[in-house]
Amino acid sequence: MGLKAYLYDIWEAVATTAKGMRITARYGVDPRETITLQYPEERWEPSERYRGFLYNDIKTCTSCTMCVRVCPVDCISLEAVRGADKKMVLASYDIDIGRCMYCGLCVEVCPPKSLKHTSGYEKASVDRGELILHFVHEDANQIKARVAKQVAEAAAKAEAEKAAKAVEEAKASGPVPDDGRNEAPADQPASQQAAAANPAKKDAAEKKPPEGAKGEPGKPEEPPKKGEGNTP
Amino acid sequence: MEPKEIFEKVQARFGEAAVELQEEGFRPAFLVVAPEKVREIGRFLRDDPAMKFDSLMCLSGVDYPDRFAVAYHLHSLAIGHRIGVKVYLPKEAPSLPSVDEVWPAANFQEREAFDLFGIVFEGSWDLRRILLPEDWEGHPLRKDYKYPEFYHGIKV
Amino acid sequence: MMESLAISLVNAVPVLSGVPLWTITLLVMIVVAAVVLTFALTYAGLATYVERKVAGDIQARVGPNRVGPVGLLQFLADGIKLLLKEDIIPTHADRFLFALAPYLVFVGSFAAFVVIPFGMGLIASDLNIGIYYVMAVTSLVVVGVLLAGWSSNNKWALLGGMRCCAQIVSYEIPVGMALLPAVLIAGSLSLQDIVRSQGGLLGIFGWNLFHNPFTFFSFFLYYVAALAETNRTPFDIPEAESELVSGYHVEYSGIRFAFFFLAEYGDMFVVSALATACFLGGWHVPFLNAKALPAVWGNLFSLGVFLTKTLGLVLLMMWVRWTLPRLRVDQLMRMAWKYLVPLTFFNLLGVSLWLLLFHGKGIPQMIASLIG
Amino acid sequence: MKSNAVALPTQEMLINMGPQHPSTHGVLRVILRTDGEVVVNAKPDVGYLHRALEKIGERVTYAQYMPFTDRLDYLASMNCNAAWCWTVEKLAGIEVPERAEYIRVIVCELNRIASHLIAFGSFTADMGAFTPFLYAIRERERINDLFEDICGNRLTYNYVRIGGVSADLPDRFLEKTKEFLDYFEPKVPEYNKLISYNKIFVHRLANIAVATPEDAVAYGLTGPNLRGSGVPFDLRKNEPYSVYPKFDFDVCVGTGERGTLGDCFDRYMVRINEMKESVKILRQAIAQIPEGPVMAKVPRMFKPPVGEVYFRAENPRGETGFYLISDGTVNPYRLKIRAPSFVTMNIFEKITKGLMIADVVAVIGSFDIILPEIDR
Repeated sequence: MGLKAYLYDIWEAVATTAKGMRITARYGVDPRETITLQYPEERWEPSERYRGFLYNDIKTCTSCTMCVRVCPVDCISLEAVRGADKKMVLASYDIDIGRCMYCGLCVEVCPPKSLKHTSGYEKASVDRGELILHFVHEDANQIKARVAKQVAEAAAKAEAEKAAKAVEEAKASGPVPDDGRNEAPADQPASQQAAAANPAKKDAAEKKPPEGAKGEPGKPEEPPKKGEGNTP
Repeated sequence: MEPKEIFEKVQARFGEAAVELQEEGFRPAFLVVAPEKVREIGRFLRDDPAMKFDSLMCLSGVDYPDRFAVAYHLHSLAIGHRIGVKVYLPKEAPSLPSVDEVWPAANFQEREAFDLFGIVFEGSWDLRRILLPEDWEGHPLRKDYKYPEFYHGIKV
Repeated sequence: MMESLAISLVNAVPVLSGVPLWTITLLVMIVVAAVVLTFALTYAGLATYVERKVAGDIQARVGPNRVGPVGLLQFLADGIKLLLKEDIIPTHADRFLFALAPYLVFVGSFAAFVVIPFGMGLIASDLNIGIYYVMAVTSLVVVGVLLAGWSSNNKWALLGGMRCCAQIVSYEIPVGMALLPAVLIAGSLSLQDIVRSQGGLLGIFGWNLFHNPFTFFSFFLYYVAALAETNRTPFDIPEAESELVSGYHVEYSGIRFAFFFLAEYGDMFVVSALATACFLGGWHVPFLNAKALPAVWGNLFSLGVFLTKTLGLVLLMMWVRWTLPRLRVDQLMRMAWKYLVPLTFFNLLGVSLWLLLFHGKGIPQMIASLIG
Repeated sequence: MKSNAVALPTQEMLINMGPQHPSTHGVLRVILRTDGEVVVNAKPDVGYLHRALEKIGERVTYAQYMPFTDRLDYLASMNCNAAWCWTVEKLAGIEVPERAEYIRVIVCELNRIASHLIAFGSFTADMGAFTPFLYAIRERERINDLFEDICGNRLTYNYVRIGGVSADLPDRFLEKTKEFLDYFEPKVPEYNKLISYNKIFVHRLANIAVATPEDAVAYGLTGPNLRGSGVPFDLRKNEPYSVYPKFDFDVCVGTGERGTLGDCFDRYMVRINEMKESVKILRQAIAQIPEGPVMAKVPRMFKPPVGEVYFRAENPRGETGFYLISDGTVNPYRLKIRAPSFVTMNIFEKITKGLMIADVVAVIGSFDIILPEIDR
């Protein structure tokens, strides 16, 4: 290693170090460079497309379970009961944001656009239970009971009208033979739950979806059978 | 070089070891080869001046309904064309000679195919499970794979 | 020095004269030692705060600013945290050596504070073998580090310990050689004499730095070798976070870890103080003569000047740390034996020839004698 | 002077570097058999982050698999998203509108810059210089802001869809990108002055772990690692896909400027130069982006035709290839992901023989491997 290379080594070491130190000095001296955000005082306002925690507007939600099916990690659980006027009444709608990965597929696929991302990102909590957002504040069973009662009344009222009508017809047209049009009761008995509710959730009657109770890790029974692919 | 010409070249050289050429519905086309001749055909494909498939892009195990398969995707840096080589294996004891002398890039991917499918690569440098722990039973990517209840007492 | 202080104390407070002289000197020594130690510890604490502030500033971020007014009490918070933290000793560690190691390292680095010439009269004890004493004491750190590395029964720590002792031992030589020119010029090992020899000539030109080109060059050699001796980047091989996880003090936690931490900053101060004393004229200030001021003010003023120079060098160390990457162990050794040792020897030869030829006068002195 | 000292019987040390180690870029465990500091044998042991992405691929529908491709290489998830979409579009023959392809190229190149910044930052931090890491992260935060404006997320974007992109560019996005490019362009030469040509840095990387061009090709190195060994192969140029042919940029190749060809320094410099090239591509893409729809007509329960396809895209870490077999149902039948870092690890054992422990760290950093991609 010749003397020239030896000295060049030393010179190069000193020169490159000095160049580097000039840059760090410039940053050191220049106060404008600091970019840290003092979190609690200065808050970070997310952009308007920010995918924070989910929010479902119950009134516009038609409980069509599209979001339940599209979610890759099944963190949305929904229970709906068919009301007297054949519209679905939402018994319970929970999103487990502990499992949710904020991919936004559910918001994209929701037909009535009731499911939206809020810009919230501060929900650290000690107990996992708090991470489950309940959007229906009433207890599921009460709703079901109330709806069942309404359906029963509607059925009873329809029954009474039919009986009254039948009696009039019998009076007006005498013993006309029955034309076999004995209408089935207005609709199924209220207790039978809507088929549309996610089959995987049928056994999850209690409030908190069981944590990984299913054998397969994160795999629902199986995606909707081939035939039922399209929206109900 | 077109897949058809490659197929003829290999068929001319190895006779019935080159079973068929899968073209339609396959991009890139697949050259189906007999399992025991894989290493020689691989070396031929790599060393033949007209083809020079020097880089193994991807080696994957596949669990077809009736049989296993190992799919090699080859690419030639010098010439720029691509070809697939597929080997069908019986369901019970799938095994075929390893190609890691021909393409050293195959070693990890062979270990992965062994680990997740149970396909044995004879003559490989060190065929061990790569992704799963050494004493894991079963091969997860098989269609008939049942999730074990416990692993060393830990609930799976 | 202690006796004179003790005697002046006795004259000031006659009631003490009944007590035998040696107890008073002992008492005075303890007081002085306590003063120096508290200074050293507070300095070390503040240095950690300043280092994190400087690092933050350089890296476009803010250093600690939550604890205390501008984050000033951060080092207290760290200290208390380390005190309260659980002090884990690994199961198969060699318990006695594991406990002993931090004390050795701590003593090794803080014992050198005794000899540092803080001001005109302000020196803990003016040993006439000042520099020799410092060299001896700082090599105690090597023993401590090796013990720490071996006793914590961890492969990473062992590697870190080995690397560190190889590094410190092989950089002792260039450090020693680079300090010798100052000793040659002053003709004495005592740091006070070295500093006094740099007085005069408008304060600034008396410094050894400008004495002759060889001493000028040996200041930089000394500084680089000293960087290596205190395990600072680019020579922080022993506790290389990214390779050895964190070297010899990987298994230490709580107050034991604090000892290692304080020792590192203590070393930094000692090394910079030596550089100031030997090359930058200690407490001599340009264009002003400290003796001219009345007694007490003179001491304080010289203390202030000495501290600014030393802390300036410490800041330079911090600035270097956040710019340069880390050397590999064999490159470190190569640099020590192939670059620093030959250069320092050549330098020493140059200085001694210079003193022989110009019988002890430097360039500034010669110019002054020409003009004067 | 032949040393006649009896060779001291040294004992080899077996060290576990990982899976929890500050500089293995994830949960990689390297079983180091060392003789003192010199590595006798370094055997990588992977699989600590295995999430069976390929098994999940057989259970979810094509659209549902998109968020999983984010987790494949989370430092370049836009590139993985786009690669998955290009594969499915190649299989099903879907025609993607022009504007969507341009948006894909823009986000892919922005993500390439972000990924190379992380590679540069963590590599210099492994070598001991902590400051460049902070500067790199500061630049990357600005790219994350841009991504947050487009798709709402800062790391796992899930933005690209089969047949286009999920949402059009927000207003003022192109200006903000231009501002970023003007801000970023002078930064790269500054990094070079600060650290790339620093004597210690060069000394640590030159002539370390040299991969000859033949070895690089044989062991399946791809992307910057392959180009670092002097092989000018870039998928965007040699096998153009999407709208890449419309842009002119040159392929950065290692030149062995500070040591032999194919050493750690070359791989590092290829990534630095590639950042400049990406800026060039972005400027052209912003200039030429046409108006128009951003999403082709794709049924929600999308069923591709039966068939097998293999597509590979140029990701920041190398070639990410998707071998997709579809049986006409809603779920893929078999999905093999060819991860560049996984195949790069083949050469690890051969290349680290005889190096020192500090160099093993340099090799990991120079190959820029990332563990979620290795373990899938």
